[in-house]
Amino acid sequence: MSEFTADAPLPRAGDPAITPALVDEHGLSGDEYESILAILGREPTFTELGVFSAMWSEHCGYKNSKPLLRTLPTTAPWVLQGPGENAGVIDVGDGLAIAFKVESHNHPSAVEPYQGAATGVGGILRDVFTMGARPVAVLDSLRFGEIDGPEGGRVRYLLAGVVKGIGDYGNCVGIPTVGGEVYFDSAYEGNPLVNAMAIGVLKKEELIKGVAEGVGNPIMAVGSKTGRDGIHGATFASAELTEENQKKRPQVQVGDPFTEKLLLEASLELIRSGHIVGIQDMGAAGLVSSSTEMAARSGTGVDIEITDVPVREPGMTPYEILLSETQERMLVVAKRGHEDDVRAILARWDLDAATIGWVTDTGRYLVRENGRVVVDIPGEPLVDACPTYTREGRESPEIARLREWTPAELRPRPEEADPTWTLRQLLDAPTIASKRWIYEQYDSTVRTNTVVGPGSDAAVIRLRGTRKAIAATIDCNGRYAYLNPRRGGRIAVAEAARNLVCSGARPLAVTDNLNFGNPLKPEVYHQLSEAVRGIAEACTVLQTPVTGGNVSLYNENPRGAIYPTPTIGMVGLIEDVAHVTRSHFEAEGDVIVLLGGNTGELGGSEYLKVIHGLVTGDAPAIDLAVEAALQHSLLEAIRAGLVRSAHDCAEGGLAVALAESAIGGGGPFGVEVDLDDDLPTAALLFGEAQSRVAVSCTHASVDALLDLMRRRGVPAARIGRVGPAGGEFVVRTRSGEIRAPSAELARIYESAIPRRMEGAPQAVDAALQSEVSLP
Amino acid sequence: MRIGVVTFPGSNCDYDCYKAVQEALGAEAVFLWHKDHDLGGVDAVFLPGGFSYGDYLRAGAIARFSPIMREVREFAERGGPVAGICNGFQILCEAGMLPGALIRNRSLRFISRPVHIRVEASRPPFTSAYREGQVLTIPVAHGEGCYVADDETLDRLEGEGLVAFRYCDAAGEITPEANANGSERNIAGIVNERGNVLGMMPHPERAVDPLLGSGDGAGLFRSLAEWLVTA
Amino acid sequence: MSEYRVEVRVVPREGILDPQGKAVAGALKSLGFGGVGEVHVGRLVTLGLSADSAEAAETAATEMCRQLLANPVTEDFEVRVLEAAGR
Amino acid sequence: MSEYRVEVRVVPREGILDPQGKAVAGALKSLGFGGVGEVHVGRLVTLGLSADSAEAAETAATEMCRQLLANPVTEDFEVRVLEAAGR
Ligand SMILES: Nc1ncnc2c1ncn2[C@@H]1O[C@H](COP(=O)(O)OP(=O)(O)O)[C@@H](O)[C@H]1O
Ligand SMILES: [Mg+2]
Repeated sequence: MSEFTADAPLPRAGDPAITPALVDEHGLSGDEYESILAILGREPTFTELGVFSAMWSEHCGYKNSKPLLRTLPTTAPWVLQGPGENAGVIDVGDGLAIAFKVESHNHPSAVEPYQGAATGVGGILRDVFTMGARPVAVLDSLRFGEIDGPEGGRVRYLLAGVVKGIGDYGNCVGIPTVGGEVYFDSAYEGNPLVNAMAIGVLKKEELIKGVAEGVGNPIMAVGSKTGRDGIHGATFASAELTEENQKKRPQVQVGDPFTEKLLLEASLELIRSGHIVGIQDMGAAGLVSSSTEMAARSGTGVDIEITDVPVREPGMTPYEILLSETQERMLVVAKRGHEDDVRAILARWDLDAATIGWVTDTGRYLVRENGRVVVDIPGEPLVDACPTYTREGRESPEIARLREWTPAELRPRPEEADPTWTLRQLLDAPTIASKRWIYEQYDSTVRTNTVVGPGSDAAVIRLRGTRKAIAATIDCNGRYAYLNPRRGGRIAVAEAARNLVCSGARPLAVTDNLNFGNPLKPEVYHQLSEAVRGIAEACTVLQTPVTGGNVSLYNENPRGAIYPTPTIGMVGLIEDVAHVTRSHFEAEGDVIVLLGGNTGELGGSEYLKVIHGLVTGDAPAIDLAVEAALQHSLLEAIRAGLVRSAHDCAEGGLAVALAESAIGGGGPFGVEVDLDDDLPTAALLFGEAQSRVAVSCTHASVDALLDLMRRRGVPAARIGRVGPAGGEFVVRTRSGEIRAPSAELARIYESAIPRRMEGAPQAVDAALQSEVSLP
Repeated sequence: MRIGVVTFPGSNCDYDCYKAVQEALGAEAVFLWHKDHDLGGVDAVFLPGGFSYGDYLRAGAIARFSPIMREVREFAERGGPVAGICNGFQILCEAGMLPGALIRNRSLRFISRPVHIRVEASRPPFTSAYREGQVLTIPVAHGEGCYVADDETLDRLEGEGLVAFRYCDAAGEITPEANANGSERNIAGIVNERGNVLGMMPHPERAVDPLLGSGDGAGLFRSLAEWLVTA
Repeated sequence: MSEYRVEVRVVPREGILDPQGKAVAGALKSLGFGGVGEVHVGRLVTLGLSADSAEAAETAATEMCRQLLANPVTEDFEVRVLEAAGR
Repeated sequence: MSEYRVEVRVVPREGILDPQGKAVAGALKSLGFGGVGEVHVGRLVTLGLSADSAEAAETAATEMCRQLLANPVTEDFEVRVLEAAGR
């Protein structure tokens, strides 16, 4: 172990002088620079400035969100690892645990959709397997501009590129992508959202953390050689996407899923081998953040010789090596004297490891270049003294005004006289339509554990060797959050949990991805704080603590901020695979029962947007106690074997939910439904009132089901029956009727996205351009 | 009975295959490492799916040079049963152990979905448990599964009954719509003249447990089991 | 109007990771080929194009690269107009 | 021993399906490019190679194509040795 030197680092030849302009370029405010001076007791070197700017960026430092994140519930008896590690971990019994986390790659995907999305998947997979978990599933949550809009061409290119990027990466590594969601709205034009969630399974005793413990233990760099990829990607990801840095085009990171697969197998072998004490992905802000965070977690220091880091390009400076975001790299802290065992395991997978430094007891973050100190920073303040801000929040008056809108102001369109027309429009809307074109590009069955893949309310993955399975979903309606951030946050959590319960699972825990605009704008900070408040409230009532997540701010395009989009990834447990329930009707003659009450709400609905071009009104009301009662009772009914299918009412309301249940599965089935609520037809059919689930059950069990709901105080009404396969889809209200062949509705629903993408030059474009770098 | 499953760098269906051998074939399964120089006395070999060497350059192009492939070739020449699934099929073609090649799907998109395939020849060691004309539901998951070969080769394959499976519709009709990846003559799987080397794009190992949607793939493993006990 | 054969060469931009090139280099070495240095794998697009002049053909092809054939973020391209394809 | 830059062009064999070429042709037309005829998408492999002579380099590269770089069933290849890369 090298001797600790006390002399302060000198600037390197060729380092730019530290000027206010340079500090500013590094995204550090005057005050922040002041605290850097205070921490160091001297002026930082250029390299040190880079280190601070990375560690104190939004991405690593959570400057603007930490105080808000602290308000989230994070504990429960089943939570083994809460926020702060590479991924959250929960106990699912039988000695097994689940590690899961969500990550965003919004800005990289806006610049280079294919590589941006691919490397997003790579990063989140590493976060999971560095916990000692074998990844078993990926989900993706996507937002694009209007596919039919003026930017339609770019949207097609982004959609095709992002989907191929996610697919090529996950497919190659061999992790099934089993679910997700996609929304299209002009609010995301120029700033698409790409959130990826990974789930892994581990034996409880194999849980390992990203720590740098044991003074004198060697620190090893594993995997790909370091290049100049995405230098300042982390700070870039935290800066608004302007025409400027569009042009600047930072070196995009290129994914190598093949190396990732080798890393995955080697890492799991390493962790089981007992030769290492800690392991962490070199993710955003690469070597800097991984090494400092590992040291901070264990209150140690590190002493790194930068010239020992294997590099891909000649002449790389310490600054570049420390901040590079080359993918498929890991930082490993081995047990002293076990370096050769570590190398042996890696060699088996054709991977190299280089010892680049040591764990020290100095608590200092020390980096040398040929022995000469170039960085010397007290580790603790570097990680924890990152200034955090509680910004001023103020709601935009325009949005407050939107909420005052009421359905009474609506002028129905003549075509609406026939609600069948309206339903056709909604089923053809890309946000509602089948996502088959997307998810069929994802291998959803590799690893042979996928009981329910894409196409139902939640994905279900069996746990081999047990009767159990886990269910997972990812959800968020950004339009609700735009109109009413607090409700939007509550609803995102409630819908995710509802999707799990509909699949027969008990919701356990949440990973959240907060996608928002520029927090320095009071109206954006208001959205952020209110949405977090809503999430906290719902997670508390529904007993789904937050075990980790990701914050992506500055999601803006030249026309302003995106919809606030607090994406909620949720994992639940199915006690017995016999309880697995799907969203599709299963047999002719089954009885259709609606759980929950219809309201006249239309605010924020897909109906208003698609039929009237309106984004207005208040988000649907949600009573969390009512939601909880619905979910508990439905799960009870499913476990009692009373339920054949269950599908929550989401975008498009009851009519679309019924159509989706009829179209999927063995159908398309006919449907015969009568609704006698005293409500306007449009609101009744297409309103998006919360806490509703359309279930089907056999004649034999309907009375028991209704009786159970009565005892639990959950509104439940027998509204109709499942018709024959290929039959008519009929839904009657007091004043209107939907009537169409179910096969025709299925055709509309299934062809909506393909007909917009097939042969689109942008799709060919995306398909081609991956050729060079990926299979 | 010992069945070997080869693990190449980038294989990702090797474990699925290993479990299917245990569960559907009821035999001992062993992993064979790509750097190995012997097959450890196995009675049959599976080349599993995945992206060996990242499928860089061409699917299977690099894997065929692995040391283990020399052993696999000799084993096959001695009449030993060898099945290549998905990437395994691509490797067998690249290695010249099966004719033709697998190129990019006509749609240029990766396809992952259950497809219908028709059993074209019921014969040992891999398809004897199926009826000729039987329609199976089995998942595909590939980006380069479009089978191509020159016309003589295709004619010969058909003439000599070496086409094992074809993409078809639910009723067993061979239609263009049912041709998942645009393969010549809807070919989903073929065998060599001796019939002991099989290559197919669909994944029977993903269809051995009805809980996951289909048990139709089990027949392939049962066929092999029967053949091994009688042989 | 005459017929040209245009050739478009698309290669990964300098300094960008080229996993495919890396894999091929490795494979060639393990096949025993000596003296192999850097390897890069790119795309070669050949097209028949009818245009008024070689210049016009080149301009068109360059625009095709911008819009479709090459990725402006990760790739460089080069257009070559070959002798009018005898037809 | 001197350094050569070798360029290997691998193209889909005449008469063999070329889904990418077809798709690109279609895309170019729908982008409004006129006069586009046959389009083929192949691979361009460039490698640094140290050999005794240009001939030796060409022989080696040709062997690389036979063994690895081109698929004999579906692809044709062409090897070009470029001016010794100044090093
Ligand atoms: N990007 C995607 N990737 C994978 N599956 C997706 C994607 N988008 C949607 N899906 C699947 O399509 C189905 C419908 O999605 P969605 O409309 O969001 O359902 P819900 O409204 O019940 O959450 C779900 O099974 C979902 O997993
Ligand atoms: Mg949804």
